[in-house]
Amino acid sequence: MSLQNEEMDVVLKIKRYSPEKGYWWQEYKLKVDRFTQFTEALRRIKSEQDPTLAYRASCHMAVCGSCGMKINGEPRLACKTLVIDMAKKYGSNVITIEPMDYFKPVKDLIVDLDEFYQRMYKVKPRLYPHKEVLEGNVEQRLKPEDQRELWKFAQCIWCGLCVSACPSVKMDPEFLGPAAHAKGYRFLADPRDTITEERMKILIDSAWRCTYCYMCYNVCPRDIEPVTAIKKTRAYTRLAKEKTSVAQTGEKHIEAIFNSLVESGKLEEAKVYLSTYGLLGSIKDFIYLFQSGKVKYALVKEKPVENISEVRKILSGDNK
Amino acid sequence: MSYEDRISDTLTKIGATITRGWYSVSERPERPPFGKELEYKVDELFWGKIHLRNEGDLYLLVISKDIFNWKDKISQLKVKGEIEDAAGGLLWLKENLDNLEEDMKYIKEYLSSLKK
Amino acid sequence: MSYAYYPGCATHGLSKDVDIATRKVFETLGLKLEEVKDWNCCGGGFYDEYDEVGHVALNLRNLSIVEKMGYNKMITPCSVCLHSHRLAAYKFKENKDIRKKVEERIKGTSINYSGKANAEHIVWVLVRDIGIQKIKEKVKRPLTGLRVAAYYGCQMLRPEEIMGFEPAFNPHSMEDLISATGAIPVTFPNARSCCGFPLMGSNPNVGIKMAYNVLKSAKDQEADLLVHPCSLCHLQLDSLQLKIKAEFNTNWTLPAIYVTQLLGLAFGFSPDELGISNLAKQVLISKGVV
Amino acid sequence: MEKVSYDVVIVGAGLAGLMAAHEIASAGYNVAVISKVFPTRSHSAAAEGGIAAYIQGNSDPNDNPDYMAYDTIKGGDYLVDQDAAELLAYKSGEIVMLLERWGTLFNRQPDGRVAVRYFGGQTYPRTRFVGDKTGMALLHTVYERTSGLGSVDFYFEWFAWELVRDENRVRGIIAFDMRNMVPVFFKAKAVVIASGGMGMLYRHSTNSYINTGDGYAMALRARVALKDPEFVQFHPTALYPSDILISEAARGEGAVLRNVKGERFMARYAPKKLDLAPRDIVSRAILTEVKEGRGFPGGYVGLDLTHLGEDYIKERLALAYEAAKSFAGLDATKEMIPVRPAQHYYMGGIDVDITGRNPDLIGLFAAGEAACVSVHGANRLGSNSLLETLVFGRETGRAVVEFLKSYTEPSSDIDKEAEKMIDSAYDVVKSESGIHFGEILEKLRDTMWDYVGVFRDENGLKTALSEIMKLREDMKKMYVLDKSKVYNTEFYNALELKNMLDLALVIATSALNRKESRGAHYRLDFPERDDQNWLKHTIAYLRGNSVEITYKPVKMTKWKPEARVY
Repeated sequence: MSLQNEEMDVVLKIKRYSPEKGYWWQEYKLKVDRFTQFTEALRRIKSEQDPTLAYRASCHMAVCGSCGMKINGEPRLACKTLVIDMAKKYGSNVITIEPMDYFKPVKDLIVDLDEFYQRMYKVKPRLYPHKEVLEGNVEQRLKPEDQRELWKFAQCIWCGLCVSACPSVKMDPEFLGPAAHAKGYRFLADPRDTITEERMKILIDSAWRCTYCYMCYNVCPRDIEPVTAIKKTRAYTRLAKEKTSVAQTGEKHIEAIFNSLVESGKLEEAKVYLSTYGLLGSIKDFIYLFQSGKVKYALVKEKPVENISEVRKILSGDNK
Repeated sequence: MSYEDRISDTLTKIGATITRGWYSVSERPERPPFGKELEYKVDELFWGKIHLRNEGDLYLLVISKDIFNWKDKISQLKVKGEIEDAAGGLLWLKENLDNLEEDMKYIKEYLSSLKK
Repeated sequence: MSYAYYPGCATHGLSKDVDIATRKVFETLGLKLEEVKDWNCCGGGFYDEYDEVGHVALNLRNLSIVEKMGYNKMITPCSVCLHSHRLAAYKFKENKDIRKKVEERIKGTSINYSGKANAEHIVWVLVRDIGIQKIKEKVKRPLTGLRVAAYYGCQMLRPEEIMGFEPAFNPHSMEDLISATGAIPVTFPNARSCCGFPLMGSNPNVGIKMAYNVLKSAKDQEADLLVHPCSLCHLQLDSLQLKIKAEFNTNWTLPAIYVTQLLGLAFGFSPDELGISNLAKQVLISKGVV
Repeated sequence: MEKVSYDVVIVGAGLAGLMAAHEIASAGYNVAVISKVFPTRSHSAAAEGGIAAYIQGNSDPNDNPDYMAYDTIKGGDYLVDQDAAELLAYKSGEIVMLLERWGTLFNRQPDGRVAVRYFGGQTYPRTRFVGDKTGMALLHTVYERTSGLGSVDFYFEWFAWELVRDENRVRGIIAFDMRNMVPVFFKAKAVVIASGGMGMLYRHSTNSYINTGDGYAMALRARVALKDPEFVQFHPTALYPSDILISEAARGEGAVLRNVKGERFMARYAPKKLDLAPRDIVSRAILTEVKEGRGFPGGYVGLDLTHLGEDYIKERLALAYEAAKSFAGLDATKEMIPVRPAQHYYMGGIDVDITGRNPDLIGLFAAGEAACVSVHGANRLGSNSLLETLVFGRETGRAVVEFLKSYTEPSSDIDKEAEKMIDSAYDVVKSESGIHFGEILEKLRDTMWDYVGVFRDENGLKTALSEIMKLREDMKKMYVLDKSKVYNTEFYNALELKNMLDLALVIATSALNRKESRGAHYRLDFPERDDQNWLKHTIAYLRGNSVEITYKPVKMTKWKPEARVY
């Protein structure tokens, strides 16, 4: 156990806001030690320097999700970030703090999260157990490995950081957003739940609207990997009875990828594209490709994997 | 002989009584079972169950009659199975059919020796 | 010095120019690229949604071959291939449930992965192992005056804990490489936003809009060209130039080239030798670079 | 003044408040839940290790609910009302299985049934857990379920300020919408206070920043008594120096405490139970080691997990591992975690019986940490607080439903009274100069930590009282710099400080008054338990600047007090 303390003078440059005054930057100087969390720094500013500074914070141990904000541009929980770490990472003792992006500002670092909560409610975030179970006649079971899998995604603390940073949320009103997908998948995949059909209807179309940029994975303070939940939700498309055109297209695309892999162990985009969008849809884009001078590459045939039988074995999971 | 029968056989061989024969378990009504279980008892020493997964994974639950914490005994326990969980009188081992007999015999001896 | 080289499908397909330029640049730097023997696709960033276990196994097959070839670093020009392999290695190490299933899946195959080998991006190797200084020494034709937007995209950076080369919100490897060529690096707001490629297979209307946003953001900073680190960004940002122009009714384009194409230009290769597209070539001519 | 009417108003949206809300709303009554924060941000989320439960058929076969009640009573140093402990034990299995049915992702045994582990003071293992984020998992489950009923109105980010009462009945509460400072009179037939604890009174606390004891102070100002206010629990293993809780689960899973010499020093203090002795004993042991020079420089000891193995630690003690890494820069799989005691829980609270009913005021109920059902007595056992919130949250909900069935509307009008209460809250905004809340707050936290902490004596407590009185004077000069009406957190911090000073006075006075050592209340000048004179509950009323203390007997059923040896 080697606790090495150190101290540092820092300047916190906080982007403040009030409806009356709009935005302004304000600087606060303070001394921090090795263990000072941003929530503690903010608390000290409020208690010792400027009581008017407004921010949310509660548990200071990264389980309540109150203190989401941008620190040096990174969407983070203030409590889970140490001041000295940020100063070192960016090589400067001047650190900026801003409210989360995307959400409407309310005051200083406080933003309006109602829109976020609405997203969460949309996915019916609760278990719908079997009637016999609810009445207490039957005991449910859950395999420990399933518990581990679900718990990973159930740890969302509703902090809003992933939504604030998600590009698809900003561009596509039909996309539920990363947090809601993690929550949705946690119930979709729970074998104790009974409304799987309905959940697929809510989740699948939206799942195909994620762009896999891994921003949510990166910013999630609980490491719940919303994007992984979205990927796993897409796998349910096969089971869905009704599919929107976005889901259908997506499904064709992934099937084309699978087929290409089985056939050659490699992925031939031109062919995949053709099977996803059909000849008519593709022709137009091939014209653009032609104009860009790329079409010559489309005609190159990559050699398949020699040991294709091994690849097929991996893909099929059949090792007999 | 079926896998299940071989397990029952093993239990009988070490002197266990089967108190409840194989039954299926699932997460909830209307879901296919993910495994099956059998309950046993060995004298006044210990009892428990065998939990057998559809995929073949085999778990052994040992509940000791005498009061102690299995967690404190883990270091001295010489079982072939993998210890999955130990709390109070409850001990879970991940087994395979080849080791089951030997491990149960060992536990029987171990618990008898504690009694002395 | 030699490296295990994993081009990936796109780099051997529609983004073949990435492969061509990369080989030329490494040759100039005196480094050997040994292609991974009988490599297979990484899953293109999608296959894990279809079969998570199969995805890990597929990627471990490549890494296992790399280990057999005697390397620990498998370098790739494609951010998605990079991401896919690193994610697979990470899952195999950290998630015991997945590890168990993968081990089951690869039983009876030639795969034997020790955990030592992992994928690295070409950009990382250029910046960290080879070094900006050595690159500068090879510059024959400084790209003076050319304003080049430094684009990172997503998967080379995120998740930061798994990619790990540079801070995801404050990277500068691309700027460093652009500077090395004598060009002016242009930083722009959408430099770390998604190009939209992964949406092209399901929701192309939004996918293309993302591409437009990236290009527009760079154009607003008066960039002449955009440079990126990914064979799939290449498919999106380079191939869709004219489509974007038509759909968003713009009077501009912002050609996108791969980072080794830019280096290749500075090393004295012609745009044609590097497979640079017509649009980008026109910019280079108009700026007097070639 | 705006007014709204509900059958029931619940203050607090943690586990106790939500559970009560669920019960009342399910019976068809309309309910408003008022909370300073969005429900999942309540302090229940911070509970880590687990929830104790005897589950028939899924417990150690030698165990039974009576042993559980006994452990609770002994753990509480016999200041426990034994009927409450029995109820807690007998309903524990049922409530955990209810939460399981609602979807809580409890850790499992290989057969898919709920797993179990040991916690301090338990004869048999009873703690059910979700990794070491059990509170968070339960809170989310109950909130998700309650919000799905559609019949509960949530007023989150609303600040509850005063109880409104007439001669003998509660008539509702005054609360502010924090976004615009608009006060609203919530008229109600019954009020349930479930506003949680008060850790912010202490310099070192594992509690959330929101835990400022608002509910206790609301009750005190409404002439309602607190029971056993001198009993404050200090958790032995808060991470040094940031006071982040390292769960008792760590010791439950086999971690051991070591001093600077590497000795497993608990052998000296609790030869049998060792590291799993109750919290008051372990806290005193740590501070004794430090005082006698066997602590690490800075004043802490080490919590050693290293022998448990990386996989096990990461799965079952993820939060402890993470906390050590994120907040102290240590790898708990390889090094000891630096820990020291910090305020953690408040055994005292609003005086209620086992139905959650308060005897001073008709229609007033309380549940959870805000209440004192006397189930924890002088020291709470780990894993019993989550259990209490759910069992007594539900019991209270049921009692409220019974109360409503025979409710008759009072004739008197109370609106004018309510209006006055709002005016008094605004004083701090009207003043143009004076003292900021922060100046007073920091002094209060130091005073409570230094003199009303783990070890107490007469001189210290008298010093504390005179300091608290001085701060209460200062408080009259308090003013708020921020005159904005939008999310004026300074205004609410000022109101919180008023609450804290009311409570502090009551705690310190009661601690000075109790001349014995029992559970968490340890008097250096009276180191022994004194059942002859002090086996009784303190009942404390706030009368202006003084505290009036009376007593209530402890309810005994089966268990006679005996020496508390572990």
